[in-house]
Amino acid sequence: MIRWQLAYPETEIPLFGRPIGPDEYNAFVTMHGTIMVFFVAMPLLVAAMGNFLIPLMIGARDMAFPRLNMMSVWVLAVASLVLLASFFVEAGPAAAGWTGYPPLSARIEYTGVEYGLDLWILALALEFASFLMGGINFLVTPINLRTRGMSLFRLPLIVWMIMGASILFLLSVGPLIAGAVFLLLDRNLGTSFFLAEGGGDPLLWQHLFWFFGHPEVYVILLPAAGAMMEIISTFSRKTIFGYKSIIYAVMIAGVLSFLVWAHHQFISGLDPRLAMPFSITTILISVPFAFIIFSMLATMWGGSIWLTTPMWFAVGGLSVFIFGGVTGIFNGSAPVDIYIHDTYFVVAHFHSTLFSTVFLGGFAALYYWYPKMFGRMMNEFWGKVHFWGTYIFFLLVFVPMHLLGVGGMMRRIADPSKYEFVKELLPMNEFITVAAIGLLLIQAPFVFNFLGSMFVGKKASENPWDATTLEWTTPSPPPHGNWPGAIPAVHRPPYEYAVPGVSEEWLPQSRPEGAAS
Amino acid sequence: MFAWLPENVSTYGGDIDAIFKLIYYVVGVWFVATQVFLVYCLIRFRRRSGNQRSKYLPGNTASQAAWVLIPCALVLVLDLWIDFRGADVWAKVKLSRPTPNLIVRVTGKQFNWIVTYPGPDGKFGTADDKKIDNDLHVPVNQVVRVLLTGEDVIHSFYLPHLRLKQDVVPGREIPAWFEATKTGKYEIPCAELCGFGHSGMKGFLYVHSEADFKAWVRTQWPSAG
Amino acid sequence: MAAGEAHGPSNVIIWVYLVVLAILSVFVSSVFPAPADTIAVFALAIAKAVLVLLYFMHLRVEKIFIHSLFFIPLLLVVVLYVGLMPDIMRSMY
Amino acid sequence: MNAGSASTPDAVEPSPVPAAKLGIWWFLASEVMVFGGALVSFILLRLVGPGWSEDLAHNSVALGSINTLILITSSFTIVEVLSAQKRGDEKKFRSFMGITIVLGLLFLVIKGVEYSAHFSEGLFPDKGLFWAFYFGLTGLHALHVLAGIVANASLLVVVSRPGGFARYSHRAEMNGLYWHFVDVVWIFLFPLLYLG
Ligand code: HEA
Ligand code: HEA
Ligand code: CUA
Ligand SMILES: [Cu+2]
Repeated sequence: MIRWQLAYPETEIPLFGRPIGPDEYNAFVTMHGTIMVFFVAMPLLVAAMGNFLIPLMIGARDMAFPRLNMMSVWVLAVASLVLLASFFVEAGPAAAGWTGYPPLSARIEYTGVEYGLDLWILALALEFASFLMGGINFLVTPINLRTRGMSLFRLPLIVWMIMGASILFLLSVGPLIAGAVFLLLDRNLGTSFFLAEGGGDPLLWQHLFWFFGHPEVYVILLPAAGAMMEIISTFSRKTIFGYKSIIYAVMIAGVLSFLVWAHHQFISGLDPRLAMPFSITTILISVPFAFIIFSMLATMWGGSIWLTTPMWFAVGGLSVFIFGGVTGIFNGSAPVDIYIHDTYFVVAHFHSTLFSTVFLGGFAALYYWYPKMFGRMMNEFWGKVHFWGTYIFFLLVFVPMHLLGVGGMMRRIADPSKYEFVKELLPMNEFITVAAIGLLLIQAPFVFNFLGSMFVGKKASENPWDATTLEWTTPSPPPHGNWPGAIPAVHRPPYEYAVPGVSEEWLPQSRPEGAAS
Repeated sequence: MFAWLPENVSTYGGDIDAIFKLIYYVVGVWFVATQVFLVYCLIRFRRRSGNQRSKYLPGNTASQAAWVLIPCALVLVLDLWIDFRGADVWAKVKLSRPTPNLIVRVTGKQFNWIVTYPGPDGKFGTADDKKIDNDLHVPVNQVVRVLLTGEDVIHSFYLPHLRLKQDVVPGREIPAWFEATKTGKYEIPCAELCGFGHSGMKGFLYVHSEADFKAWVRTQWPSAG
Repeated sequence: MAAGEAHGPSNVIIWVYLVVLAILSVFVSSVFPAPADTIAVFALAIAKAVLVLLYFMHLRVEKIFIHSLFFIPLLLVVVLYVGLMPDIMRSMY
Repeated sequence: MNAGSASTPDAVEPSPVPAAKLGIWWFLASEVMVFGGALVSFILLRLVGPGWSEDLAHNSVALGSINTLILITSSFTIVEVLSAQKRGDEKKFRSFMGITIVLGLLFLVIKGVEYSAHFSEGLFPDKGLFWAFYFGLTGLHALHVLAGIVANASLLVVVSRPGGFARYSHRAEMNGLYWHFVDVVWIFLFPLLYLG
């Protein structure tokens, strides 16, 4: 977040006291990407939501392997420490981009980074180990510990999404683990898996990385999308449109996501005959996503929309995600990517997708389940201020960023003023920087709201949102073992709102048939 | 938005821009349509009174599903359109190898572009080869083939005004080509992170008129006449 | 559970098969001419793997769900191979 | 596993596969991808490479074959552990598990002998791509063997405690699945690194 400052090249940075050197800039960008993707998005969206929600939503006392779960949390903590430590070793942290392309990352003399990069690899490896353990839990728990009546097609969508994310992760991370081992050997034992001099191949890493990398972005997307679905359904007071079809659409997207990885490598020296097949699969992936988005819109159609803070965040996230999704089509078209690859257009694309999922989706989830977690409500007024501030500043930061990309500005450059054709874009850069600072500042109401509401928030009832899924049938916060008495059995699909012929507006999954009217 | 594009000065740049615009309009329409629909729903179906009941639309009958499936089919068709139009342009830029009037080798090295001319004999590795740092001189309206090689890490040979970008990978010799349509001096930045000197690694492309290029050649290889 | 075990050949028999196949592959690799030996050795390796998977890991009696947990990744490995091949084999550059 | 203080056991939807087994298979699925990715890299670079028969000749087919036999045999012994568990035969369980562990250790010792032979010949991972892959792949595999030995040993320990057999012996199946997988990996590494 700090590194954005470099819109003012070579000037002193407030609070930092001196200009950032180019090597430090590279390190900041690398660490920003790594931390955001692997240490904010994944733990928040996959691990935290998975651990908290899965048992509550499927009606289980705990995860299937509680001990494995604890282990994964601890390994994650160690991984974070390792990454943090890399800031303090000599010659600084990793500076080869979050994608760590060799040969740059494979030899100390190319970056000047010493142990920082080894620690970076180690941190990632530990992180992967942690999520392997977590992922197994997220898969086995919903398969094996569902309460009576909770058939697979009665699971709330977010549980499906977390399972989907776990499958994608488990099946894609392997090659990168192998690649990370090779990279460590390259750095420390002088091998040359990724160095052309020794018979290796730099492109090999890119393939191994992106074979994981693309499924990985959907690992981040799916849980957030699931949260949005829950919230949109609840606050539209309407059942999800096409519940089963959405699950199938996600499966199709999941399968396709293994067949698109080279779209990150169109101009990387990839065999050019491969580009078009990958381009086609990439663009085709818009069909299942379009399906999901249209289903969300259809869910809102004819609803009775209750505009709470979580709903605003979910809808805002959906809106921004559409934006990020359609800009992905530009990248996905191989000829257009010739021009926009490695420009700010790509940076803007992935912030639109990542920000909408990680932050907007994440905030939506936080505001929605906060009462369940802490037993108190968050302040609605400040929540709305936070939403509108975040949403507007987000647009101010990242919409103009597309224009920078169209102007041809490259990413990962420490000093844009060095190029004539980029120089013209400097005023825009300054504007974006100002907006980014605004974006940061507008998080203040959230922080206060989040912390303050723990003490002064209104006490939350069991089910403040009149929602139907199982987590709302236990006291807030849930006691040890999740339900004080017996676990409720399930009698119907999730999201039964405004069912014709039923006088209640909403039917919890746990309410027995007949007990209704 | 397209006003932001740097001026195009290559033969195929226009084709790339055309695909860019095609996608822009196709997805633009969808983008606007979905956003408008979203906002419309928020306004039209906002809960006004406490007991306003929503419709029950599980989307499990054919007539309901059609509302979503038909637009999806449309998206599919548009996707294929984008793909097929794009495939031609891709083939033109990256797959075809028009016979060049000039061949040069450009080597990426932390943090310079080393431009090697084969000299009058047209062969590399002979005595009249000439190495120039960061300056690439080419004639206008002629096909130029650039053989890209790398010595240390990956760089990316980027000609924003010609809509050309190609990574330079050590261990490979990757041919790229272009035909400039306008004389002038253009920048050649490096577009792939290559170390602390990445920002600022750049060269210049000089596109000369036929006569100017001949003159430049004479200054470089006086003996060859 | 134990149901499958009662039928089918006993573990010892499988073990004998495996040992024989292993010895055979070493033998084959030393006598067969160049391309044939590689093919033969890999055919034998696959045979061994299949034996272990089917009998020792009980895939023979498992549900398709478990099967898919093994074969879907295998399929993905093939996808990876195919996607990488043109590049690493440098058929173009 | 069945946490919670509730007095009545919680009713659960029936599942086709026990949790632990499902978990281990998911784990193996991801392991297939790890070794799959590594082997794909190896095979492809091998196919373009200059041919490594000279390097290959440094490997002792005899030692490699012995190790193959050891692993195969240990796979056999660990299935015997499982059938001992099903019969409730505590003694057999322990002795076969012991044999499995010893065989695993033997495998590592032989691997160590091979490594030190290579080192004394000056063959280190940086002596060309073949050796990079050789040490990388066998090293990764050896780590898996080591992990398996640790898992087996700890199972043996907990099972030997009083009452341990009844509580923990069912885990033999998971250990077995993992161990067989490691064996299968070796079945492919052996021809690739010694014979091919
Ligand atoms: C959550 C994260 C996320 C998500 C969901 C996506 C989604 C998509 N991404 Fe993105 N992407 C990233 C994160 C993400 N991406 C990151 C982090 C990078 C950069 C990595 C780096 O280099 O550092 C990246 C880079 C990236 C590239 C490489 C660019 C380059 O380096 O040159 C490409 C290229 O194809 C691409 C494409 C796509 C596509 C086609 C989708 C699709 O899934 C989008 C599908 C959605 C829609 C299309 C919208 C809904 C559809 C409609 C409203 C219907 C109308 C649409 C049509 C008619 C087409 N992405
Ligand atoms: C999840 C992913 C994520 C997120 C959210 C962000 C958020 C932001 N990013 Fe980043 N970014 C990446 C992932 C992400 N980024 C990646 C992967 C790269 C590529 C790296 C590479 O090239 O190697 C990148 C690169 C990147 C660049 C390009 C650098 C370059 O190429 O030279 C820039 C430049 O403007 C940038 C800016 C920003 C800004 C202004 C934000 C702002 O949106 C930030 C706003 C921040 C907040 C609003 C903080 C709010 C949070 C709280 C207040 C705490 C809440 C706490 C709890 C919930 C517990 N990012
Ligand atoms: Cu060279 Cu960046
Ligand atoms: Cu991608």
